[in-house]
Amino acid sequence: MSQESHHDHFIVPTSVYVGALGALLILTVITVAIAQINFGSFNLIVALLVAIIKASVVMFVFMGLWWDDAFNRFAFLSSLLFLFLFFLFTFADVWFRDFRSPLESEILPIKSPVRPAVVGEKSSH
Amino acid sequence: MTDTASTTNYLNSTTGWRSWLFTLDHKRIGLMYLLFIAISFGLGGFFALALRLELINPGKLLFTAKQYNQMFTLHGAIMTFLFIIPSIPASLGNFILPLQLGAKDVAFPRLNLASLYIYVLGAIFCVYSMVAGAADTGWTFYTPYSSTTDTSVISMTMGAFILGFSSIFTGLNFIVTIHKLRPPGMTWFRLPLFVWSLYATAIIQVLATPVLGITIVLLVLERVLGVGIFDPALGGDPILFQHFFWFYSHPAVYIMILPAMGIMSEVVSAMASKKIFGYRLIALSSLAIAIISFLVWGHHLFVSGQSDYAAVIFSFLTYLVSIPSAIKIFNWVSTLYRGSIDLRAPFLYFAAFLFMFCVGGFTGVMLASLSLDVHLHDTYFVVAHFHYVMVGGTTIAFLSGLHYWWPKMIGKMYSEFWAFVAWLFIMVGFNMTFFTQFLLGSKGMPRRYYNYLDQFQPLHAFSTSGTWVLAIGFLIMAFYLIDSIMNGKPAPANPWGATTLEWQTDSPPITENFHDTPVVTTDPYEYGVAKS
Amino acid sequence: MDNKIIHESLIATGNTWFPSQASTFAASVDGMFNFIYYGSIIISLGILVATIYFIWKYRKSVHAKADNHENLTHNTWLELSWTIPPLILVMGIFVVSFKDYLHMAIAPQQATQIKVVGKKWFWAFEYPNGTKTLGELVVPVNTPIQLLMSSDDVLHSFYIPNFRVKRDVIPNRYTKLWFEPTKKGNYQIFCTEYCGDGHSDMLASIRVVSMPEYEKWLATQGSGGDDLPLDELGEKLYTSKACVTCHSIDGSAKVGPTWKGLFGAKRAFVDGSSAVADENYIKESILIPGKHVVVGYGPVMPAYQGLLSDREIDALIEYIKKVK
Amino acid sequence: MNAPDVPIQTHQVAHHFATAKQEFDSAKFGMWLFLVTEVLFFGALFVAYGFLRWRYPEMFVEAHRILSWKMGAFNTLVLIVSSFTIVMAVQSIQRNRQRLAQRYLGITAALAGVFLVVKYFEYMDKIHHGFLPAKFFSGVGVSEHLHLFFGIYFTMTGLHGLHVLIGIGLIVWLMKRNRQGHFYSGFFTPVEMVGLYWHFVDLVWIFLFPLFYLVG
Repeated sequence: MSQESHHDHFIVPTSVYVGALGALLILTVITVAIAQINFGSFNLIVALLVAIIKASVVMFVFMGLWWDDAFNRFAFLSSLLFLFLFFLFTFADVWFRDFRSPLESEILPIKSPVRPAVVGEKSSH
Repeated sequence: MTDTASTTNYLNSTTGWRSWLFTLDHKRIGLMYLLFIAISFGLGGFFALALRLELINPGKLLFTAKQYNQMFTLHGAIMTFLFIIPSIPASLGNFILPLQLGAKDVAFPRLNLASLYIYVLGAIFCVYSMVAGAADTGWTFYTPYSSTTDTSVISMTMGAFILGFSSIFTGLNFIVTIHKLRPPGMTWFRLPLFVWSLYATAIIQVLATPVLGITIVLLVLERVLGVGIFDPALGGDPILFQHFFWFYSHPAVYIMILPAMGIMSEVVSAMASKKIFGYRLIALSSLAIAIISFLVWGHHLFVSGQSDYAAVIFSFLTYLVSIPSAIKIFNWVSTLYRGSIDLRAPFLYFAAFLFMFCVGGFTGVMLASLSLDVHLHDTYFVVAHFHYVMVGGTTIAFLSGLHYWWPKMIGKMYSEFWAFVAWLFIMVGFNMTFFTQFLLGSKGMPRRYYNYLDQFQPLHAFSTSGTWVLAIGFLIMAFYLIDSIMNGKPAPANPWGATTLEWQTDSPPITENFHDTPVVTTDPYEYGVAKS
Repeated sequence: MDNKIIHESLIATGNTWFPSQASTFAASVDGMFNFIYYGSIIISLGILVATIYFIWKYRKSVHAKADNHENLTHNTWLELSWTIPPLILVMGIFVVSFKDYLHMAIAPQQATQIKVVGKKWFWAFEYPNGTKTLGELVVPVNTPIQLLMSSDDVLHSFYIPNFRVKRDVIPNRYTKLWFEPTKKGNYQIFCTEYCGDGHSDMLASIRVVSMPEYEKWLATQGSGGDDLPLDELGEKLYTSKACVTCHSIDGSAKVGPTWKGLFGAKRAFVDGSSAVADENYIKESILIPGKHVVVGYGPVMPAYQGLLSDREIDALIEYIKKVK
Repeated sequence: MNAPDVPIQTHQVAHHFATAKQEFDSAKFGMWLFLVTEVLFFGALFVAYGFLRWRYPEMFVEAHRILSWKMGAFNTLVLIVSSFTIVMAVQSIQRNRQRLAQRYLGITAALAGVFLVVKYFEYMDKIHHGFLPAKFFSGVGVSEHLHLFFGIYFTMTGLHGLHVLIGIGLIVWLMKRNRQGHFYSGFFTPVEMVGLYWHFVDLVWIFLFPLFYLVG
């Protein structure tokens, strides 16, 4: 195999990679900053949204999915689809599980290794 | 067409044990897989015989309850992870896939060899578990029993974990091979149906097996560190374990049956000298089964305490998955119409498959029924059902494929007479053993019982006697196949007059598979056109 | 099996496939089975007959050349004909069994609630008035009963074949099961979720009686067995309180040590200590079994504290004394 | 195209491939499929995480305060930069800049090392306070389910850390082969593969960081 007959790879310009790096760093700062403010359950959604954007940048730019074979893209993204299905169907059970009984709490106290932090405990001696 | 058998082939091109242990040839790797799989089958079969012997009457005969529990666990784990999951893909698939494709090897030969050694390593873990206080959890490893029992659960599950990687690598290798190594002219709809089925299987192997891996990691960490996700005593949830386990293990059932269906498509077409009926529908139904199979796992949990909404969704999807399987059966039968049917061993096993898979399939329809499953769940009815699918389906198809490709793999013909005798024993023995268990189950006999009510004794005894007939059948087969290696007549390149590419080369093939890279110009089953 | 209560035989009653029907669910479950069963026999016979006919008609010796005409290898309408009707059929099965399942899942409001606890390896029942039984569930006929079930250790599953009901029993949460018995008699209860060495002996019985009998029984429970001498009561308790699952009286070792010759014998414990088995030792072993575990056995016995009355403990001690 | 920086050893295409392109495409496709298995491997853990979080939301609020978000954020930056350096290493090889690539690989390995060191200090702190999975848990807390958080925390970050460790090994192996002149514009399959693997490790952390350190 001669050196010249190498395959026709598209070489991504450095500027694109630098841009992606900048975006990722900024997004990290944003996600940390937002987390300091309490939006309640909204926090989780924002954090996940930012994480998904960051992940997309890594996947499409750094991992080169943008320029890659369509089928590679399909294969990798379909794994996310199956993961989503796994999540969805498991939670189809977890979310809708029984009409929990009011007696439930008395069934079995769990064997918790956590030492209880009671207010005033520190001042007890 | 090279009918003149060349003297060098993949078996004798190089010699010495190192040439086998370090080979990268997919054919040698396939053959070694076959050997290990046969040994595993023998071991698992031995446990099966011992279990059935113990069950010949209630109470203790030979083993204590604990020993019995350990043996059914070993039987299940060995048969599932060491025999039936790798059986067709890793042995026959490894050997035949590149040949049918017209490729020189699989895409990653070194990964292929690695997957064999990973298999051996996993097997060593399982055998180690056997001598070091075998696990007594059943092959399903349900928590919290598996996280609290004092038997060697860790070594057994680590064995399954390692075997999972072997399976992933085989599947990954096959997908890449099928995508990238097709010769000129081999379009997707010219792929033989066995290749299609291996492709569908490989998708499941790649997508589902990692979840088994992580489930086992969590179980092992549960025992070592007390991670607590599956342990109710720590606030975890045992049903979550069942979701994790069956997300792999239900698709795994299709890892077992899909390649079997592929073999049946090859055999019925070749033995009837007839183009397969409805090629596209069979090919696409394999893919449909692979995809839907991911969404039905909850039918193992109808009485487990999962939410009723989930149960309903899972039941609905389970019914959907039955349709592609039914399509295949009807297409195979139609293929026979106006064919020219050769009643030799591969076809005999095809006929056996057709009957037993129908029984397995229809009882599956019963078990998918939400209300009926409440009564039948975890009884012998389920045991009988999955043995009809796994043994009556997969193993019988495996035997069909083994007889079909044996001349290609070994280069020798086996005794057709003894093959018929063994077939008869296996058919009779299998149905004696397992049909009885349908009756036991619907009458209420729960599974995994060491002891049982006296009234079940006659049926249990009859079932046990069936296992002996079955064992005789397998022993006969072992003898005539081994005998054929030494004394069999040399096989012609194409003993069945089949049209797929593996028959276009010598028996056994040369190391490079083909003398010239084949160029494909027709569909795989063109029996209509004159053959060279 | 040395269970003293005679249950209705599962094999001898009912039809070929099922034990007799004893709850309101049984008829529809059996009906679903029969529908699929006869349907599959018809379809299988069709496949079988076609296959055998083709094999015979087109065997190689009489039909040497296959007919590979174009329209014999593909036919869209034919293929649709065996795709669409089966789909409709299974959807029908799905809808009917879905309805039955919902019926099983949702208990009537007025159902009598009985608590069930599964432990390795017996079943304990607690009635609304506080009455507790072991290994025997007594219920009135033609009355909806709801079981509120939980486990103390691993997964179990509560199964009454004659009622066609089953539900897993899980530690740390309640699962529910309801049924309405339609026939008086003694029926078998199995554990169907594998739970260890005693799994196959984790049996119990359900006795369906008339409403007046049930009320009378419920009222007299707790004072039951007063008229029996202690050792005879002990013998009865040996089976009814599930001691028999793990302890033999013939000297053979089961999950636990045998009772034969137990009283007065010297016991060596896993912690190295030992003691003579007297009344106090036996009482302690029943109530707090984990305290002194005999060499060669695991700490698997559940604590019976609160499950036995003093008189019942005395009765068991008397019975153990008698087993020599 | 530049001439290579270092004397190179020309790559031989394996016998069962027709062209170098076929070989490269196969390897890359294989790598993507491997990453598919990794997605489901870690993904299942995220499902387990989701379950615990859904079941014990207050416990998660309490537990995430025990973790140091500063260390987590620092590690996030470290991994993002390392992802950039390895992609630059790949690009340098594509442009026949082997020496530059060697430097980028070196930085990547060093950043991975920094990540592990930070992780080590985090772990030590948790171990010191007894915040461990249940069998070794001895920490003080309000929620009785606190041990579950540390069960899943150590499982997920531990497995991720293991992947980082393996990644360091692979990068060192790349550096050794690069020094010997194995990689050039016509053959850089292993560099590309390890690069993809390393980005995946980064990808997992991008989700681990907010889910454990930020949102309680």
